[in-house]
Amino acid sequence: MPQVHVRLFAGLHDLVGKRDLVLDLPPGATIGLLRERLGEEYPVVQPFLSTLVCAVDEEYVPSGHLLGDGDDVALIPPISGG
Amino acid sequence: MPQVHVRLFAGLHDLVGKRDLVLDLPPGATIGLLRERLGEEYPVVQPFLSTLVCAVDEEYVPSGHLLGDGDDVALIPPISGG
Amino acid sequence: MFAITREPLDPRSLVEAVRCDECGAVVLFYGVVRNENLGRSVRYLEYDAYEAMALKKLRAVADEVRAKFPVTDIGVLHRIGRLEVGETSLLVAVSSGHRREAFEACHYAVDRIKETVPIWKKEVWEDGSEWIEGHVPEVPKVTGDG
Amino acid sequence: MFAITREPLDPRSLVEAVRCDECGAVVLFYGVVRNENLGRSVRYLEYDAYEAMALKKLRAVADEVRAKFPVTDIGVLHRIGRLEVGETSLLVAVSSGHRREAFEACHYAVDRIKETVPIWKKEVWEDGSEWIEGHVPEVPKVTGDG
Repeated sequence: MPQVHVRLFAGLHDLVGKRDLVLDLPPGATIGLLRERLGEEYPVVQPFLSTLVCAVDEEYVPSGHLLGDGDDVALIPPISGG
Repeated sequence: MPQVHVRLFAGLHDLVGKRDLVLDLPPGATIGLLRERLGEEYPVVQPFLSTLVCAVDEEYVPSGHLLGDGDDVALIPPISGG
Repeated sequence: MFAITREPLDPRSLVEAVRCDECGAVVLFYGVVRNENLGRSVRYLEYDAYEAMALKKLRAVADEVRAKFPVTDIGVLHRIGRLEVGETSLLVAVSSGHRREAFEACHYAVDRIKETVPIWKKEVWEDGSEWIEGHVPEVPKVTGDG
Repeated sequence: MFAITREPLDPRSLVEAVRCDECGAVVLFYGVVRNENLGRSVRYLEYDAYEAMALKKLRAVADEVRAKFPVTDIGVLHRIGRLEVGETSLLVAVSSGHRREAFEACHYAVDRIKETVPIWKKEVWEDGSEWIEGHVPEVPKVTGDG
């Protein structure tokens, strides 16, 4: 059962009140499933999911990306650097 | 009889060996005439005349510009600042 | 030279890092904290970043710029944490033989930084604050290892 | 801030002079002495200028830029005299609300400086030297007072 490390930034960090989470996911879980689970476990995150993208090991990945045990997943709301 | 002050820069300064000249010109003299006179009095300047433009009182002027007594004329070879 | 830092940015050392004896031009971009955005008066900004990934993405932008433009070098510094009005949040320096490439490459680099680098800014006003939602980064259609 | 000077140029004071609290972007251009031009190895450059007119023309370029682009401010420093490889001959700084105008206006300003400002450079090589002939300035068809 893959366990993933989830990083939170900016508004998500403020809303959830944590910089990091650990999520247990079923085998064969994708980024898409992780997003659903997040919305269920942290309803405050729900409104952000539509514009959120994810990065695994510091690279942006699509919703279909398969997650493995120990993966490092970052939740990336729309960026505004510069 | 208009007497004009002539400023020399860059290659012209090197060739003529002076930073300033005074030229006596006939009444009604234009920049075009001044250029001719310069070529006659300073033959080393001759090869530069075709690409030379002139400024009077710190503004570029055309060949037909009429010169008056005491005018300040700068000889401007092709520029290369920056 | 690439960095994500909480310290004030030093333009001189960045320009010195990208300059070389073959370079005729350096273009340096300063992103500066404005006192106003969309009609609201800004007191200060707070920047957050996924620092390791942001640094990696800055380097990726630089690689993209080097592949696309005949430039000699590029360097980027991005400050995070609290920044006051007038302070510099971003410096991008590009050196090249001639000026056209330096201008075009530097502009392109700033655009790509804003599109790809995981950094966020919160505007703090007299009466509230908000994390600014800018670009949704492009995600590859197919994952590298998926 | 506009100057023709024999002293090394100070980018920091120029940027500070053009920056303002409404500005989100500053673009700073450095013209730098290259070690090579058209295949010849350059030892150093010697710049000459018609100083009073050059200063006037720098201000005219700035007026042109302000009329053409929505920029906040522009400043230009040009160094003359002897400059070694790697030294900065020209600094052009443009500030504006947003980056696009700052990039475009700064690039335009550098182009116009090279087309209109009476400054000349001599390249000095190991085995000789030459005053570089660049642009023939455009002359008005009819003189103002002629």
